[in-house]
Amino acid sequence: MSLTISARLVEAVLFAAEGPLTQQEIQRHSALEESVLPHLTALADHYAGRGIELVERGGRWHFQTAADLSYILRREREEPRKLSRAAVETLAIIAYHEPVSRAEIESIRGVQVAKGTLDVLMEAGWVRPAGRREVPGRPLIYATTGDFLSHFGLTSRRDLPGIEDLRAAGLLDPIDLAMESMESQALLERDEVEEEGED
Amino acid sequence: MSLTISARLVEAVLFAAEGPLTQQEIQRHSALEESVLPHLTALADHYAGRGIELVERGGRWHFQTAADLSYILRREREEPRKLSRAAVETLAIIAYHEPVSRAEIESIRGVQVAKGTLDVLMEAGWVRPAGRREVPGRPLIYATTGDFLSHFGLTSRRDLPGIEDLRAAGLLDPIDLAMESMESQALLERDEVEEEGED
Amino acid sequence: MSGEASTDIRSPEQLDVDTLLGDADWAEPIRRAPGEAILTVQTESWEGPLDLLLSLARTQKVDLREISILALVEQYLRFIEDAVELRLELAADYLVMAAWLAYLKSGLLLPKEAQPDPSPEELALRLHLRLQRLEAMREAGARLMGRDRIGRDVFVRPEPEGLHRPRSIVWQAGLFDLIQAYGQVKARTAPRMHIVHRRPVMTLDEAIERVSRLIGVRLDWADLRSFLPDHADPQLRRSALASSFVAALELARQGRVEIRQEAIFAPLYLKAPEARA
Repeated sequence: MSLTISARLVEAVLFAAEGPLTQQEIQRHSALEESVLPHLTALADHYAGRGIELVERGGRWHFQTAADLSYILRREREEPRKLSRAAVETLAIIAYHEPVSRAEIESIRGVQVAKGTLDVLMEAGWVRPAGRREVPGRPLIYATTGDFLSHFGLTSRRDLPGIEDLRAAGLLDPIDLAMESMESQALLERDEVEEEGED
Repeated sequence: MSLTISARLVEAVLFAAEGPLTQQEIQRHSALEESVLPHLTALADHYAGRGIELVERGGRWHFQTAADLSYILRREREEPRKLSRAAVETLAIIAYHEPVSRAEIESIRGVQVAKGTLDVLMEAGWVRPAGRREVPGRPLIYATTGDFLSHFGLTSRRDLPGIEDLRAAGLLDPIDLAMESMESQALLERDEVEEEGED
Repeated sequence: MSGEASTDIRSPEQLDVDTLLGDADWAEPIRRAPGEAILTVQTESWEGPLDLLLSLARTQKVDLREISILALVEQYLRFIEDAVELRLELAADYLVMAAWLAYLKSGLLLPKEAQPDPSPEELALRLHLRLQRLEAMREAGARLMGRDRIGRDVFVRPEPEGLHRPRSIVWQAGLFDLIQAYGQVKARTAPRMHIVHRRPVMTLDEAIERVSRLIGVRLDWADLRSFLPDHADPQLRRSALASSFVAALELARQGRVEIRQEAIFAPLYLKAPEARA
């Protein structure tokens, strides 16, 4: 199906738009001299009955998925959730050190691990309990699952980059170290204040 | 223009998706019994020459604006990611040689891979660790991703600009291999031409 | 496909890698600093000796296949000499390359029969192949960057509705997030070397010596603080105070000084023992 360059531009502008556009905006973005209105109506006709439709609402035009097919769309409540920082770190530690107990994760992270964090990882299907460590208290130990490998595109855990690889890739320092040196600076300063208080 | 419900579904799925989809994913989301492939090719044909096109990149399909309209649509101010020269070269080396270890990248560039090169490429989602080479030291090897192909508009790695010429010229072979083949070449030619040297 | 169409337009011969990468600096290694008569050499313009060699090779303005390695070696060595004369900081690998190239040059100039093994021709060929490979990748990178890229030349829908998704991918995280997180955990908890800056201190021995010397010339009770050095900076003063206090205790134990304090936290007074006075 061949279209005029003008009609093609209008179609592309509507497709790439961040939101519904007025006729004037379409005119400006497509940089056309002629009126875009005939193109808009022709496009709306063309898309009628397809999987996509071009609609006008209150003077603004936009493409949308055909209304009768909206059941394929995501429901609002399924909004994908981004894994929290703590959860990503915990997952990484389990992947690198498995099987590990919660106490071991905490000692590697240097921060406590909330129970909810492990629950989230288990709910996502990436982490599973893997028995108990035969030490006093018999703590539960955790390991990653097959789903974990497939989700992260790994064939085996040994494919994870090692410390040297991380260092070479530039993943072993930046921001955090700077933050830390600031923190230890702050600690030093506090010590000094305390010492002076003792004088 | 009226379409079958199946074709409409496939079109709608592709339109509403947040990223490129494999044929299997399209199949699953459209919940069709029949293969979606004929619909995909029919749609690609239908959109050819329009303002939007349906493209396949590394086995995944997505809609995008037509490339020849870029002279109007191009958004200079939104340069997707300004890569350093080191990052561009590293990306090219990984793409043309993949999978490739860090040492191999370094031997081509003649310098160590700077920190902040591989991580930038991984963060962009264009490069990923792809297992380890089964040689002493088991170095990690890197490869490009599907997102890399999509971003640079490549149907597959065979589409990499000039890759066939480079391969034919032996420029993708390790130097030792090139030296060997040159030596055997030279042996063949020695009878005919007395070496004129490099002066 | 659209991508192919655009690569057809730019044949490799027409490619100007420098302009495509928007980094014209590297072709122009030596520049006159504005308003100054001296030359400044920007070694940061290159990523290592191979990069420098390649940009020197480009200035020969011939196909890389035709390039004279000997001429290239001479250019490099001259460049390094100039840089040394200008007392520029040169990274070690530039000098290592210079030494190697000087060796290569002498080999290339030697009569054939005196050549060591591996032959200089072979070494030159290897260098040549390395430069070709780097050049090829640089060009490939430039052509890659010049393709129709999503977000610059072609566009996808900015805010698609999103599809109904299976439960397993409700949580979003990628491999990069994972390894980056591990890197940060490691960086945060790695043992680190701390260097303690040397602080001005008064040692206990010095303090004992000083207090016992001064106590002999004081006739009456004297505040401990009057035993401290007069013009010391505050840090040394604090150290001296602590050391002198311990020194006073030690001297009192030995019976060489008497200590008096009116109340807790009140000033400490020292005096030589009565018997010796």
